[in-house]
Amino acid sequence: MTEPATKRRIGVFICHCGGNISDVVDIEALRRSAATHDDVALATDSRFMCSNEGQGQLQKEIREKGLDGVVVACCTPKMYEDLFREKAEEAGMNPYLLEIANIREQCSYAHRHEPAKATAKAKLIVKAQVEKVRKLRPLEVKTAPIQPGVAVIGGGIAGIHASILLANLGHKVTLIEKSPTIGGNMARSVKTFPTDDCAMCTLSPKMNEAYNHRNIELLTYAEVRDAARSPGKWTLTVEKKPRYVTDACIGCDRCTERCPVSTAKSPIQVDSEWDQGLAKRKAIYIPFSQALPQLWTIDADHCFYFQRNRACRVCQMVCPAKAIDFTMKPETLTVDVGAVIVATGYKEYDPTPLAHLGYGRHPDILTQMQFARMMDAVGPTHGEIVRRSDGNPADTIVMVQCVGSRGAPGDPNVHEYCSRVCCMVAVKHAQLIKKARPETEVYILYNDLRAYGKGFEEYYARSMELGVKYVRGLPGKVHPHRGKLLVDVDDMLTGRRLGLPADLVVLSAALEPNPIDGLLASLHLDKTADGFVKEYHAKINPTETAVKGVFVAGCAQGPKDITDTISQAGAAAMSAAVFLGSGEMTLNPVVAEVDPALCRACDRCTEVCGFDAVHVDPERLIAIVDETACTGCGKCAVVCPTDAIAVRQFTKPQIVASIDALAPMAVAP
Amino acid sequence: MTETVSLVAVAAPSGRTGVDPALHVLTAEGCIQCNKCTFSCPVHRVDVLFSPRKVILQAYLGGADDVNERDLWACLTCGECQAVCPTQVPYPGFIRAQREKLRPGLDRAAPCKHGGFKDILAKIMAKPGLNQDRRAWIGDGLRVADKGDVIYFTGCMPYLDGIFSYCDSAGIGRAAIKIMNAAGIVPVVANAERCCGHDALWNGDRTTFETLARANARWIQESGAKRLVTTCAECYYMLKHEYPKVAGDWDGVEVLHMSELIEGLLKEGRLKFARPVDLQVTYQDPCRLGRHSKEYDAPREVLKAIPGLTFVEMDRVRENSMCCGVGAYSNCDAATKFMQQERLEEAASKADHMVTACPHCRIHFSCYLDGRPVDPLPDLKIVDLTELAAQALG
Amino acid sequence: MTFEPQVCAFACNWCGYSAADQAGAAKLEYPAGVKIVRLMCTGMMDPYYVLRAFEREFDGVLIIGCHIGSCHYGTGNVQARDEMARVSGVLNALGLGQGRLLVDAASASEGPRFAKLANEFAERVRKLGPSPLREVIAQ
Amino acid sequence: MKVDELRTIARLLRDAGIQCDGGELRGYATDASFLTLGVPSLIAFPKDEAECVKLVDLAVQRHVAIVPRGTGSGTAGAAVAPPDAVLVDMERVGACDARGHRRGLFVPQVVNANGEPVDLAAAGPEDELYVRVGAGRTSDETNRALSKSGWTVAVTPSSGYSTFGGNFATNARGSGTPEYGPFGEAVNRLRMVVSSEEGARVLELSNREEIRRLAGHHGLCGLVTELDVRIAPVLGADEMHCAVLSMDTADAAHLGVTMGNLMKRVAGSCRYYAGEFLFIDAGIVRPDDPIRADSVLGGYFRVPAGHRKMVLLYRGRKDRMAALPTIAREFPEVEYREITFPQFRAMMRVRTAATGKALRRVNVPGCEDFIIKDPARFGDVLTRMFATMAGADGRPVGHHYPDGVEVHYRPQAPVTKGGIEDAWNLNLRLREAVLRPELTVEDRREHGLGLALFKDGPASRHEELRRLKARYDHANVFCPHLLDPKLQGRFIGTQFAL
Repeated sequence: MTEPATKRRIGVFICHCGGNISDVVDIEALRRSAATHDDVALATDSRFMCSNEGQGQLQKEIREKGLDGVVVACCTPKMYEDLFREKAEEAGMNPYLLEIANIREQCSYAHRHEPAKATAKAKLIVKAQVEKVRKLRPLEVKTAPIQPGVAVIGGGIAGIHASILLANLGHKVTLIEKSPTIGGNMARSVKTFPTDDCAMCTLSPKMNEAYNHRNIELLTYAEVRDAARSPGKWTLTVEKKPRYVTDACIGCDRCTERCPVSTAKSPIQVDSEWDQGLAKRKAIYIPFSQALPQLWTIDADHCFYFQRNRACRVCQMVCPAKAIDFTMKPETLTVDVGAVIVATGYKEYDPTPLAHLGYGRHPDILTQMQFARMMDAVGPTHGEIVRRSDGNPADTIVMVQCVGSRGAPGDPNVHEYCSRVCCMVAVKHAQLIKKARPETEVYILYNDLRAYGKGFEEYYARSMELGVKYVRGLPGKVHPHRGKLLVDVDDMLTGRRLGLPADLVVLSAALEPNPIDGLLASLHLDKTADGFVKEYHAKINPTETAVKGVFVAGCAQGPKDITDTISQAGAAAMSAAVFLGSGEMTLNPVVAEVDPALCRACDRCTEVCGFDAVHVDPERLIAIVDETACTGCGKCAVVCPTDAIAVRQFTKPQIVASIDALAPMAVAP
Repeated sequence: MTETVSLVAVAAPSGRTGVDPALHVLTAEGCIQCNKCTFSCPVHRVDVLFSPRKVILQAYLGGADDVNERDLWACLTCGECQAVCPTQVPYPGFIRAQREKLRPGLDRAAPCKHGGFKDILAKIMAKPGLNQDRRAWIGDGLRVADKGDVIYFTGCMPYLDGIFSYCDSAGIGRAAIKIMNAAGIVPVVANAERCCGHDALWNGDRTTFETLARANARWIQESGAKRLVTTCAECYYMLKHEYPKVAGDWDGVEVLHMSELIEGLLKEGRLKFARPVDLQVTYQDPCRLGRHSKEYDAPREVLKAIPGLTFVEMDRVRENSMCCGVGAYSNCDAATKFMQQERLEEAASKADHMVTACPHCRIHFSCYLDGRPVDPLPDLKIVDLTELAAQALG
Repeated sequence: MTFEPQVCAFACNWCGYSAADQAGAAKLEYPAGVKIVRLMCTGMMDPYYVLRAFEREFDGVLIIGCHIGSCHYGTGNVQARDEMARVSGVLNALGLGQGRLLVDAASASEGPRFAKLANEFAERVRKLGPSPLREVIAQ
Repeated sequence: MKVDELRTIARLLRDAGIQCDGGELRGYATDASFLTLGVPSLIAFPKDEAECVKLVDLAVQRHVAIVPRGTGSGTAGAAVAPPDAVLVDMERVGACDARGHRRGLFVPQVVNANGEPVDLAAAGPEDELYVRVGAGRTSDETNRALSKSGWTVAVTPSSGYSTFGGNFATNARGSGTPEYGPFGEAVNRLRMVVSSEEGARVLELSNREEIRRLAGHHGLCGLVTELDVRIAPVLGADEMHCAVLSMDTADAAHLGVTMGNLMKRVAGSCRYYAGEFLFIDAGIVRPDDPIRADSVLGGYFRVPAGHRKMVLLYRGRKDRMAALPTIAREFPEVEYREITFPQFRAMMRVRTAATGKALRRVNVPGCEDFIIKDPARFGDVLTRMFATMAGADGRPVGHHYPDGVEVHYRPQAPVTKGGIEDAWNLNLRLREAVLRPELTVEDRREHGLGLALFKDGPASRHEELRRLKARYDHANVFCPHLLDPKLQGRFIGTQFAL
C-alpha cells in the first residue's frame, strides 16, 4: 500500500505558550528550520495558539493559503488536538490532516536547562510530524445506522429492571428468559436484607410492569442459540421451547393435581428447581403462583406422554379449558437488535465436593437457598423450620460461611473470590429464625463477617441482640452423632475447640456464573478468571464489554446483592440507551482498513483481534473490517504478512517517516 | 534450437546512445508477440491484467519508463517466461533494470512487508561498523571452524527464524553442518559474512548490493578457502553469477550448492546414506537454482540416493517448474495465495512431502499452509533437501 | 565531547505517552536524546520499526506501554512483549543485543517512572557506547 | 465514441461483474502483425460464456463495436481494435475456474463425433475423437494433457500458444493440416455468442459444412466460446517417418525448380502430416546455439558464401512416406537424410523462431501466403524474392501443402523506427515482384496480412464474409471496421517510439 506522494501545502504553527516553550526553545530558529521542509508552504508562530487570536490565525492561514495539512507545535495533543482539528474543519480543511508536535511537555519542559538541545530536538519533532502529515490521507467521519431495539438476556431482577428503564425511554425491548417464568433467583429469596421486605412484594410489581409494558416483548422458555453480528446490528437466533399448554389455560391447577409424575409409586420422579430440590414437582407445573406468564408448562423430559410413548393424557382429559396441545413444536425466531444486555444471573454453588461438610450425604445439611425455600410460607415446609430427616422442629441451627468462596487459589473445587452476599443472607435467615422461634439456638461460623453495605452493620448488630451466636472459625468436619449433626469448629477468638450438635446445618454456598459459554462465544465475549462475563474496565466501566453494543448487568458480571444489581442494571440500560442514541453512531475513522489487493485471507488478523472486528469473507477471500467494532489498536497490522491491514493515520510508511525524521542520520539543517 | 540461455541479463554496454539501458536489455532480442511468456506466467494465470507481453510491447511503443507499479513489482522474476520464449527475450533482466532505474524515484520504502525485513537487514549488514554474532543458531554437537578450505555461506539464515515463525530455517543449517561433519568437513561459519544482497539487487537497490558483494568477496577471497557452499538457491545464484560481475571472478574458489556438495561426497564415497527414509516426495525446482543457475540434476541425484525414498516428479519441473509465488520478496499479495494453491495442489497430487532446495521457497509455502488455504488441500509438508539428506545419515 | 545516546522511544497513547507528558509537567529532566514516537498502542509495535530505528543509527530503542493487564485495548502490550522477544534474537545476531532494546511500562499517571526509565535506559546505552552501525557522530 | 461513453460502458461492465481495464493499453495496440488502428481505450476480460452474453447484450444496446482477441499471436491484424471499440480478450473463456483464474494443468473432456463423452484410454487409434475445450484453451496445454495417453490435437499451428478460438477465427494452418486440413475442418461442433437486434444469441453449430464456411471469420460473426477439436493419435517412433531434404546453390532459379519438382513428386506419391521448408542463413540461430554443434543437424547451419540453402522437412506415417527415399534419389543435388522426431522438433523450433528471430531484430510480417501451384514457377518466385530482398536479412519460410507450395517472407527489422519502415517498404516491393497473375501466385485470404490490406483480398472472399456477417451478426457489433471500406485504409504500420 504505497502512500500517494502528491504535492502538499502544509502550515506549521509554533506556539510560544506564553514562555513555557519560548523561554527554552529558540522559536525563530525552529520556525526557519520548519520552513525548509518539503511541502511546507508556511511556518509561523503565535504567543498562544490555543487562544482565540491563535485559533483565528490558524483559520485565516488555512483559508488564505489553501493549506491541506497543519502541524501545530505546542503542548501535548491530549490538550487541544480536538480543538485545533475542529477549528481546521471549520476553515474547510480535513481535520485528520492536522497533527500536534509536542514541544512543550516532551521538549521544553523536559529539557529546561539545555536550551540548545531542546531547540535541536524541537526541530526534529516538528520535522517528524511534517513528514507524517505529508503521508496522511484525508478521512471522512462516517456514521453507521444502528438497528433500533435491545435484547435483554435473562429475566431476573437485573434483566427486568433494565428492560423497564429502556422501555420507558421508548426503546423496543425483547426480554428473553430460559425458564418458564421471569423472576429469577430473587423471587425465591423470600425476604431481602437489610430491609426484610418480602422478596415477592418488591419484585412482582416490577414483573407485572415488565410483563404488561407495550415496549417489552417477553420470550419465556426460550434460549438464545446464536448471535450473528453485522455493522450496527445483532441478529439473535432464539429457540422457544414448546410448553404444550396454550393461552386458553385458566390456571385452575387441576392438571397438576392429577399428574402422576413424582407421586409415591411413580417411576418418574423430578425435583422442583424452584424449591432447590427440597421437594418434587409434577411434569405439568407452574414454578410459583405469581409466575409470569401465568402459564402451566409440561416438562417433556419427565412426562409419561413423551417418555412412555403417549401412555398418559390425564392432564388433557381433566383440563376444562382444553388448553393441552401435545403437538406444539419448538419455534426458532430471529430478533434483530442494536444492543444486547447480558443479565443471566448466577446459580448456587453445589457444596458436594467439600466432603468434610457432608452436603448431599445427610438430609439435614442444606444450602442457604434451600433454607430460604423452607422459610417460604408457600414453600415445601410451609414456612416451618424443621429437620428434614424426621420433620421435628429444629432447635439448633448452625450456619457455615464461605462454602465454596474465598478458597485457596488453584483449588479446582472452590472459588477464590468472595461471593459478597452470603454473610448478609446468613444474618438475614438467622434473625428471621430468632424472630419466628426465639428459643432456637442459631450459630454462624464465619471467617470475616462482611456487613459492608448501607444498613448492614445495624442489621448485623440487631441479629446479635436477638441472640444469634457468631463463632469466628470454619468447621473441620460435620458428621452425624446421636441423631444430630456434630459440627467440630475451632473458635479462633477464644481458642477453644467446639463440638456443636445441630439439627440443621445451613451452608452459605458461593454464587457461580450461570453456564452460558455458548452465548458468550456467539457474542464474542471473554470471561474473567473467575468465569463471570469480562466487563470493559473493572473500575470505571463495569457495564460495557469489549464488544461494542453488548452490555452486562447483575450477577452475570460478578456476585452482588440486589441493591447493586439494580444500580448496575440502571447503568447498563443507560449505556445501551446512549449507544442506541439517535439510531446512528459516528464512527471513529482512525480504525483499521484493508487493501483488498494485498489481503491473503490468512486469518492472522482475525486471530489477534481482541474486538472481533475483522472477518474474512469466505466468498471474496478478503478480510472485512467492521468499523463499528474496531477500536484502532493496530495489533492486526503487525501480524499481517503483507501489510494489507493497517490503522489509518498509523500505517507503516507514516510511522517510518516519523522514525526517519527523528533519527541521528537525519540531522536537521 | 536455442537451448535456454542463462538468464544473466545482458549488462547494458555503457555509452550506447538513444536506447536507455532497460530498453536495451529488452531489444537485445526481438519479441515476436507470440504470447508464450504471458501464458506460462504464474502471475498472469491469477491476474489477467498482468501480462509480460503487454509490458514488452508497451516498452517498444512508448519507452520503458511508464510501466505501472503493479507490472513492475508483481513480477516474480522467476524466469518462466524466458524459459519458453522462442527468442529468449530476457524479461526478468528487463524488470530488474527497470526497478534499478525507477526505484529511487518511487515512494516505496521497501518491497512487500516481509521483503521490508530483508531489505532493512541487508541495509544494516551493509554498514561498515557491523560486528555480528552469527553462530547462536548452530547449537552444540556440531563442529564449525574459523579457518578452513570449506566455507558454509549461511546468508540471512541466522535472522530468518526471528521473522518467520512458521518454519525452522536454522534447521537447514544444522542439517548441512551435520552432513559436512559426517563427511569429515569442518566448515567455516564466519561473523564477517553478510547478506548476499540477492533481494537488494532484484529489487533495484544496486548500491546496497554492491557494498555487500564487495565486502563478502573480500573476506572469502582472503580466507583462502577452496569451496564456498550454501544451502540457499538465492545465495548460490548470487555467488556464482552476480558476484563475478561486481567483484571479479573467483580466484581458486568453487561455488557449490549443498546438493552439489552432497552429490560429490556420495560419489567420492565420503558420505553414505545408511538409514532408510520411507517417505513419498516430489521436488520443487527453486527458480534461482533451476532456471537461473541451470542446476536441475544434483538435487535429484541426492533424492535418488536416499534409501527408501519414493520420488515422484511433478508435471511441471526443471525449466518449466512453477515458482513458489514470491520472487525476491518483491511482492506478496491477494493473487499470490492462488498461485501457491495451484502449485501445492499439484505437489499434493503426487506426494505428501514437497522437497525444495531453498529456505525461501519453504518459507513462502509454509506461510501459505500456516494461514487459511484457498481451497481444501490434503495436508502436505514442506521439507528441505538438506534436512532430508541429514535424516538419511542415520 | 561525551557520547550522547540517541534513543528512539515508542510510547502508547494511553499510558507511555501520557506518562511522558506527566514527567514533563512535573519538570522532570531526562536526556534530550530520548525521542518519542506516539503509537495508539504498543500492540502496533512492528519488529520492522526496531530494525529501522537501528538502521537509522539510533543507539537504543525503548518501548513504554501500559502495565500488563491494564492495556486500554486489552492485550496490545502482551503482543508487543512477544514480538519484541522475537526481534531481540535478530538484534543479538546483528551485534545489537546487550540490552539496546527495552520493553517496559508506565501508566498514565507515572510521570516519575517514565523519567526514571528514560534516564536509566539512556545511561545504560551510554555505557554500551554508540551503535556499531554509527556512521554519523552523535551531535 | 467519446471518452465518457467508454467510461459508462466500463462501469456497466463492472456492474455486470465483467473484469475490464481502461488504463494504459498501449500494450494491446497491435498483434503479431505489428499493425495498429491506434491505442484501444477499453479491454474486457470475460470469464465464461455467460459473461460473453452480457457483454454482447451491452454492446448491442449501447451500439459499441466489439473486437474479439485470443492471444493476438495471429499475423492477420484481426485482433487489433480501433480506439472506439471494446477489445475483448477471450483468453479466459472456458479456460478458467469460478474465480476467473487459469489453472496450468487441466484434463480435457474427450467426446466422439456425436458429442458423447469417451474414455480416451479405451479408444482405438482409428476412432474419430474430439476434445471439448473452451475457446480460451491453447493447443500447447491441451497437447500436454493429452500426451500422457498418446494423443495430440490434430491441427496444431506453429504458435502453440494461440487459443483455439483464435485458430478457428483465422482458420489457422499448422502441422497436421496436410492430413486434416486447416483448423476449420478439424472442428466438429462449436458454441458461439452472436448478435440479434435485441441482444446476444447463443448458437450451437454441429453442421460441418456450416462450420467450415464460418472458419476464418476473423471475429466478424461472433464470440466462439467452446469447440470440439479433432485429436489424433501420436505416432509411435517406429510408425513415424521424419526426413530432411536440403540443397544449397548460388543459382536461386535452379534451386527453386529442382525443389519445386521434388515437392511435386512427393505430393503426388506421399501423404504426410507436416511439410515445412525454410531458408537458412548465417544469422538464423544465435552464434552460441548448441544446435550448431549437433552432430546430425549442425551441418545444415553451415552455408557457403553466396549460396542459398533450402531445408525441406517432412513428417508422416511410415507406410504413407515409403516412396520418399526413392524420389529423393531422383534428385542427386538434394541431400536426403532420415532424422528422429526430437531432431524434427528441434529443426521446427528453428523454423518457428526464424519467422521472428534474429539478434536485435523484430519480425515485420507483410509478405505472406504466396501459393505457387506450378512448381516450375517456384524457381521464378525465389529468384525474384532473393533479388528484391538482396542485402536485407530475413528469410523466406513456407509450407508444402498437397495443393501447392506456400511461401512467406518476413523482413527482419532492427528495432528502430527507420529499420521497420524500410522493412515495410521491402514488403511492398516483394508483393510487386511476386504477387503477379502470370506467376499464378495467389495471395491467400486467411493467413498473413490478407485481411489487413483487405482491399487486396479476392472479392469472392469479401462477399462470403459479408453473407456470414449478415447471417450471424444482425446488429453488426463484431469488428464492423473490417468490412467498412472507409476504415480499412487506417491500418498503418506500428510506429515504434525507439
